[in-house]
Amino acid sequence: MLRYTLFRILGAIPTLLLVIALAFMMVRAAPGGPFDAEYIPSTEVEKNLRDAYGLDDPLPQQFLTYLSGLLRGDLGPSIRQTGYSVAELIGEALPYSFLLGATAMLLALLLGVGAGTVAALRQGSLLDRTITGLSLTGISIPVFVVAPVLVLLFAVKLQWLPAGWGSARGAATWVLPVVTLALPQLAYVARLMRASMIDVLSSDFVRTARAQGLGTATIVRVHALKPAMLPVISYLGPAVAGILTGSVVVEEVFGIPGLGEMFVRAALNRDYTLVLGVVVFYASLIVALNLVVDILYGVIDPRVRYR
Amino acid sequence: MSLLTIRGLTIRYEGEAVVDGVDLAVERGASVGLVGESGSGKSQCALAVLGLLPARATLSGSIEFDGRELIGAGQEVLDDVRARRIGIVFQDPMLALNPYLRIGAQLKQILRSHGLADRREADARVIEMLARVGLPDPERQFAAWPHELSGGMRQRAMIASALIAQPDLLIADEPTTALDVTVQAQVLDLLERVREDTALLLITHDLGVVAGHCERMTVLEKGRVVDSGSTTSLFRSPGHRHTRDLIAAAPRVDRGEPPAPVTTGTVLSVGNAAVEFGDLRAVDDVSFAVGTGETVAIVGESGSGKSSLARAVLGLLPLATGRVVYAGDALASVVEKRALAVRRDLQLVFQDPISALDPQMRVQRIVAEPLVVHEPRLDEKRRRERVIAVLEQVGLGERFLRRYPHQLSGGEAQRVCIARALVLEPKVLICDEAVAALDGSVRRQVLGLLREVQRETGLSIIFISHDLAVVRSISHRALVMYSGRLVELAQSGALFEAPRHPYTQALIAAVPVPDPVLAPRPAPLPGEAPSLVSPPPGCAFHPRCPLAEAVCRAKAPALRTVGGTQVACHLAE
Amino acid sequence: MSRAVKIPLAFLAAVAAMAVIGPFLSPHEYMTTNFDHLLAAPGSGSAHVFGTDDLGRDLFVRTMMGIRITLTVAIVASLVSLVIGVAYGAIAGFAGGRVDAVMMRFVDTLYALPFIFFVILLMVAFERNFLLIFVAIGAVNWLDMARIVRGQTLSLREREFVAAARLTGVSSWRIITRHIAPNLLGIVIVYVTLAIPQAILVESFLSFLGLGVQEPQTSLGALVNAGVGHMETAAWTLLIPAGVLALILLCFNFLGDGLRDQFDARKAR
Amino acid sequence: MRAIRSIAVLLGLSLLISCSGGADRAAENTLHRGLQVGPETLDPHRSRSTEAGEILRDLGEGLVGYSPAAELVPAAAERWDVSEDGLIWTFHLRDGLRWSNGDALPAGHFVAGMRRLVDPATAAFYADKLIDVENAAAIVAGELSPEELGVEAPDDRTLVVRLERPIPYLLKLLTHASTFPVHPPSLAEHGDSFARPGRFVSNGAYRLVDWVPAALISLERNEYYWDNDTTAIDAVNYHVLVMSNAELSRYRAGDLHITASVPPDAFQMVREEYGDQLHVAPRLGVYFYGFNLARPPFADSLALREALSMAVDREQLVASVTGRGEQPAWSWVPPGVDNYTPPRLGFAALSKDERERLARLRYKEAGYGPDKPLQIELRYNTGDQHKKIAVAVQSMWRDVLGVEATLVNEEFGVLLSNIRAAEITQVFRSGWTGDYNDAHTFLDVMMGGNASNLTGYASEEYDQLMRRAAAQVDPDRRRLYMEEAERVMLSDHPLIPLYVYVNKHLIRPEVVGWEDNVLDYHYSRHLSLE
Repeated sequence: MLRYTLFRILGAIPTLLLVIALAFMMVRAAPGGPFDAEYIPSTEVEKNLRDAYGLDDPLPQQFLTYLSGLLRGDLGPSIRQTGYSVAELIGEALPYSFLLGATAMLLALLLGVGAGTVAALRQGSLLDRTITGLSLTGISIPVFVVAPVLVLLFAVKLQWLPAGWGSARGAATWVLPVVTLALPQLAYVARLMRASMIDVLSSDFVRTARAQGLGTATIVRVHALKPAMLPVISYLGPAVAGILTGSVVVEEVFGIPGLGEMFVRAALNRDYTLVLGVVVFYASLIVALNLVVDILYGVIDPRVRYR
Repeated sequence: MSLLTIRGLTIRYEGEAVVDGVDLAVERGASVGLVGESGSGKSQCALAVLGLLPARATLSGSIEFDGRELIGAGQEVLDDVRARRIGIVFQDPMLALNPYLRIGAQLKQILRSHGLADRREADARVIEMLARVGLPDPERQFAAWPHELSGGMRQRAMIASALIAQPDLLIADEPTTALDVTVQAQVLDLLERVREDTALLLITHDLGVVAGHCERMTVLEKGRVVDSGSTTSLFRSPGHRHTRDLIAAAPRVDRGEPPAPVTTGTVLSVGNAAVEFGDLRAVDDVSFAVGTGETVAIVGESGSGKSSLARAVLGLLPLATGRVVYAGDALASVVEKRALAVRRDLQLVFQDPISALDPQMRVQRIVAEPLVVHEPRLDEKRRRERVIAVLEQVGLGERFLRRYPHQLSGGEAQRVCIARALVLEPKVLICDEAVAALDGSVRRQVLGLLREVQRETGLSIIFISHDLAVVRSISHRALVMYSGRLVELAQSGALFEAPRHPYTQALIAAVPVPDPVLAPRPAPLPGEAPSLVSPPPGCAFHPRCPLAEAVCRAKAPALRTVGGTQVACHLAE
Repeated sequence: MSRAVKIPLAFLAAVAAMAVIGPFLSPHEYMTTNFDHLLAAPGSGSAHVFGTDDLGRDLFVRTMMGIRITLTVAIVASLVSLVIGVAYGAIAGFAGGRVDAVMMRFVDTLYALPFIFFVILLMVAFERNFLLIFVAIGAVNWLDMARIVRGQTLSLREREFVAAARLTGVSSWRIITRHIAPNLLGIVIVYVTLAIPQAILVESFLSFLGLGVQEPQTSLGALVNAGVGHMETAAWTLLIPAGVLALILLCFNFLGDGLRDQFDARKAR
Repeated sequence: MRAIRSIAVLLGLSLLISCSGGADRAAENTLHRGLQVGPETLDPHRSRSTEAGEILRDLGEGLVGYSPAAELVPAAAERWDVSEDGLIWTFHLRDGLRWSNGDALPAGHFVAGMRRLVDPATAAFYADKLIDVENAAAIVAGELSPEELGVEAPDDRTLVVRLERPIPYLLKLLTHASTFPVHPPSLAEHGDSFARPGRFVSNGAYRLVDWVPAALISLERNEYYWDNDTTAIDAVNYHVLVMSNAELSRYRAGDLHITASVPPDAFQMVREEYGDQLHVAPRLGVYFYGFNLARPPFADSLALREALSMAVDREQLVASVTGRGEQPAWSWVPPGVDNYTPPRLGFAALSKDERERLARLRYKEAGYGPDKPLQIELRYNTGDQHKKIAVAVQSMWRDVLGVEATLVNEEFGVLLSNIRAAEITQVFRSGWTGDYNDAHTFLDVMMGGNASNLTGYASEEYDQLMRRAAAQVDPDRRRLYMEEAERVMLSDHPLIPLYVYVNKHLIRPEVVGWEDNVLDYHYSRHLSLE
């Protein structure tokens, strides 16, 4: 397994190179530059600004400079956020994004797996229909609608919860953002879980377990849960992508200083190094996550072997 | 009072009865067989006893177990009866065991759930049970995953799980159907031995199994009981036409006259064929020939390489070494490189007729497709006539033209497959387990059809089968394979009456005979076929061979002729 | 066809038909502003059934316009992913062996791209043209399609009816077109049906970022995003397009589920 | 099962972290202000955005400052003299000026700050601010060393600035963050990243205690500030809220005292519900549509430009589309600039119908009509408000003239680079906000060759008038030249002024001391909480 992990990490290098090259080309192909404003300084000043970041060097040279920096673990200075390095900025934003994303993901997994299982056990019942209906609704309303509606209701009208981050109410601040972000994933996980649990419950080995008089709770816990979780585990990859997209919206609406919002700003501001830095970071994260998913898969399914 | 009494059991799905008024009783300690073809409702009865039918099934009648009514009983009653009072063994242990849970954990859970053992005791009890069902090294099997066990071992573990709570009744639903014949004999032996005073309800389509292992039997046809009584008396004088048909249709390995040998020119020959999958040698140095109008059977258990050999002959799998000669010409190894004229002469019929038919095509297109390729100038009308003609030849009519594969029964689908193969009027037909998926009576019809076509057209047939009884009834000559190698090749008569190779002898002896007077016969062989990745040195059969000597362990035997039979054994004479 | 397929299909057909015919039934045009009727409330008595937006434009006509564009974007995006994905997956699956391994390795590589970032970059970098939205969204989705088709092709290739066809001398091309492609159809249709709502959501996300379709044209996502601002004062500007959007998403999801069930059922038989 | 348990533990843990993360910052006397964009830096010399400028007015201080009503008042300098020819300024610093760490702040630190601004190595965005100071231009161009800058400190409390030409608005420039002093030890220790919490030594009424980029900037009272005694508020939190709707929600939920803006969509609702808390005041900024004067159809067609300008119903636009109290713009320099009365567009006095009639006439004159409608692209950058205005103008042009305008929405950087390339743009949106309260900040932009002159307007007559104005020391004569210059420029119609920006804030009743002003400068030290 160690060899497999190493092999996979090595295999990720060309992936990352491709990602960096693509991102580099795209961000540099974009018209405009990092110093755009309605006030345009004189050409001398603009040249000084560009020189400070080596932006007038030939592009291939800039790319190589960036790569050699990357090899040393240096993501470069942020062009827009003067006086900060990209690594520092990611370091600042990451805890918020991680807290938001991980909590939302956990919430979605816990409740989604629970709701899906319950629905599968009571297939066709009112409860099942309710869960199915709610989860379908959950994936049918965009996050950017859900977020302001929740804010209006719980923060502005009822005043139960803070309207966003940065106010002084601690954990409560996170309730709305996390719930908003978790909702569509929760709905999706519940749907997946329901379908796979129904599948597993109708499998022969569950019939065997029933024939052994194990009782529903034991059957679900001992026999059915693990295999039924497999599709959910496969979904972790796409779910992270979904969380990423959702977090851009959630971070903007709730004023959370996370990575998603930072990326959008960086792209709009042509903060070349920051754009690249965030892309590199997320690509590495996804590669790592896929590896974790594959390993988890192997942990649950003993028939999977790593080569 | 009987242990289990079923009265007037009726099971309906959407109003349609699949089990209709079944009466059945099992006494304490007795063994009862429940016999029927597929779809006769026998498994439904078993599931009904344990309350395992899906919710959409509606039940009526009565199932009384040890004085308790089980129909309509609450979940608690059922959970109490299950495992502790009634254990069950299902057909396919690969599916019936949880692949995500270690063997030991699955068995332990039964004890724990029924409060039969505490945490410490449970492990010991499970290991002891695994030992009782003959699993070697039970401590290791305790921690093994189901997929790490061979088919026979898995079924032993399944039996262990059914008996671990010491039930009063064991229901075995086709417990050996998924197993090889030599392993089947072992498992049936085991069931007999290990159940002690537990009553047995054995559900099977195989009359041989019932004849050897059940005191009483009940015969089902389309959900109704047609015959019931002691096994010996029913076999002697079947009460119902259906029982009589079943017994008559059951092929027998111990008697019957194989077709007379034919002496014609060779149409197809295979020389020193080998097939490899990576490091694994599935077929190793096999040679044989087929004469015009002759049926040659290739017999072996799963993994013996018989299907790989057939596919290599057809060019669907590449030959690693060796050659195939047809009509005097050596054929290319890959089917795409063979001349069209050759390809129309060699045709194949598959084991699973449903999988062999494109689900998106109607019967007419399926059967016509070979004509489109080989006789493209045929006009629509003539082509249709040819299709109808061949469908009639295989016992189907024009009305099947518009049907889709899923609208056909198993037998009909296999006839369509045969029609597709025959429409080009081939010279050699290869049947790969072509009747294995069919019920007794249908099987007999299909075999009859093949014989008839052969008689009419002089077709040569290579008949691949694991079922020796079927082989005896159809083949002129037969060759036996073991672990990728040819071990014996003889005229059918000689092979069945005087088998030379110890494996052939055991194979024949292992087939259950549908005659309670002759049965039961003890399992002739221990163990299972070896892994092809690391075959044993010397003769591949030596670890299981009752006669093995030092030379067998050291040196692989060459094929030699002993009394008109080719046999690969150091000891044969 | 089962009810689970018919009902959502009927709804979608009705919505699509309405989007095509609707604008002709209304006296208003989607781009005509009317500063005397800003944010007019909907109602049967009013001249504007769905009310007007903050420039006095008729919301009924604009919603119909939005449906057209949203559906077009989503369907074309899904078709892009379908064409790329099916071609790629079928080639990999049918070729098998080393070709397959290399091609799938490439797909795995692309999976590591944080795609939404790339879509944003694309939108930022190039002039906001309509075609690009299709291509961008299609480019996000084709990977899944390729994987599914490839898996399916691999297993179909091993099916015995393909062996039968090979044996008889049916050409590879004919095997692909006559045997493999028709059998892929079911899963491809199911997948496309489920990919469409994904594409719709991506489009609406881009609209949220202001990177969507060009005014005065509009999409459901853009309408919903505009409506969020008037949530309290003119709720209909949010509720109507959001309702239509949710309805369309629901229908596609139902349809996909229904088709899959039907497809599974046929396979099981 | 174990997996689920560990998930639950993780969930609990993350909740715990989040509790500690939201530490209690709501000390009683804390002012919470909204901010639309996070500052890119708090380094006074490298800062660029108005948001950075806003925070730096709290953190730092120049020689001169503003009163609550945005009138010039002495700040670090208590008084100053200017030579007769307006070229030599002498500033006298207050006694006992201190940095926020207690270090003394001598005049030399101001010199160091200004030298740092023009030093090419600093790469300061606003290096041009002091371009009229002796040798500044050569230093920026890298031809002289920063030490040659015409700024010196003869003693710790005196600062002399020598100019190359008289600039009446010098005092206004010296309020800007780019002319703030620098604390040399911090710069030496931390280099360009000294402007961070825990490092930043500042000289304003507040000091930096915390900064979460793109989210929150926390300031606390600077005990060493010379006017600390009159500073009422102990701490200031700036909350970055990119979406103005989100900012409004936060205000309504009671999290903010002052918002940076009010979302247009909710303006009506806000006015009804929070009427007395809503502050709307004109601002020194104009929203305009520029023509690309380098390419047809606008290059040589004054009539066409005038027709398009006339066809826009500005009253309708501000009443129905922008709707937040904006004023129609009839000139380039907005009303309210000190010592300046902007001339108005010729047709400003006409009625709507007359304007439209005249517009059609001029349109026809330019060679267009129903048979040959003008087909153009109108480019605007991403933004709901820009979009609404573009749609409205598009429909006005269509209704009045039959112009077929296509809307092209581009992201800001894309639009700007297209405008600067002057190849494909025809009509484009832009805006200009004055940096200080002087007409020069507007009029200078329209000089030929000015980098910010987006239309490419170049008029010899205009440039001449502007040069003459620049040579004047007498404010009234300077004013006359500038007004004449603008009149010339307006009649050339290089752009369509649409409306004058307004400042929009929601301010809680407990905030005392707020005065609306055209610059929208509001020092936190002038405010207090009741």
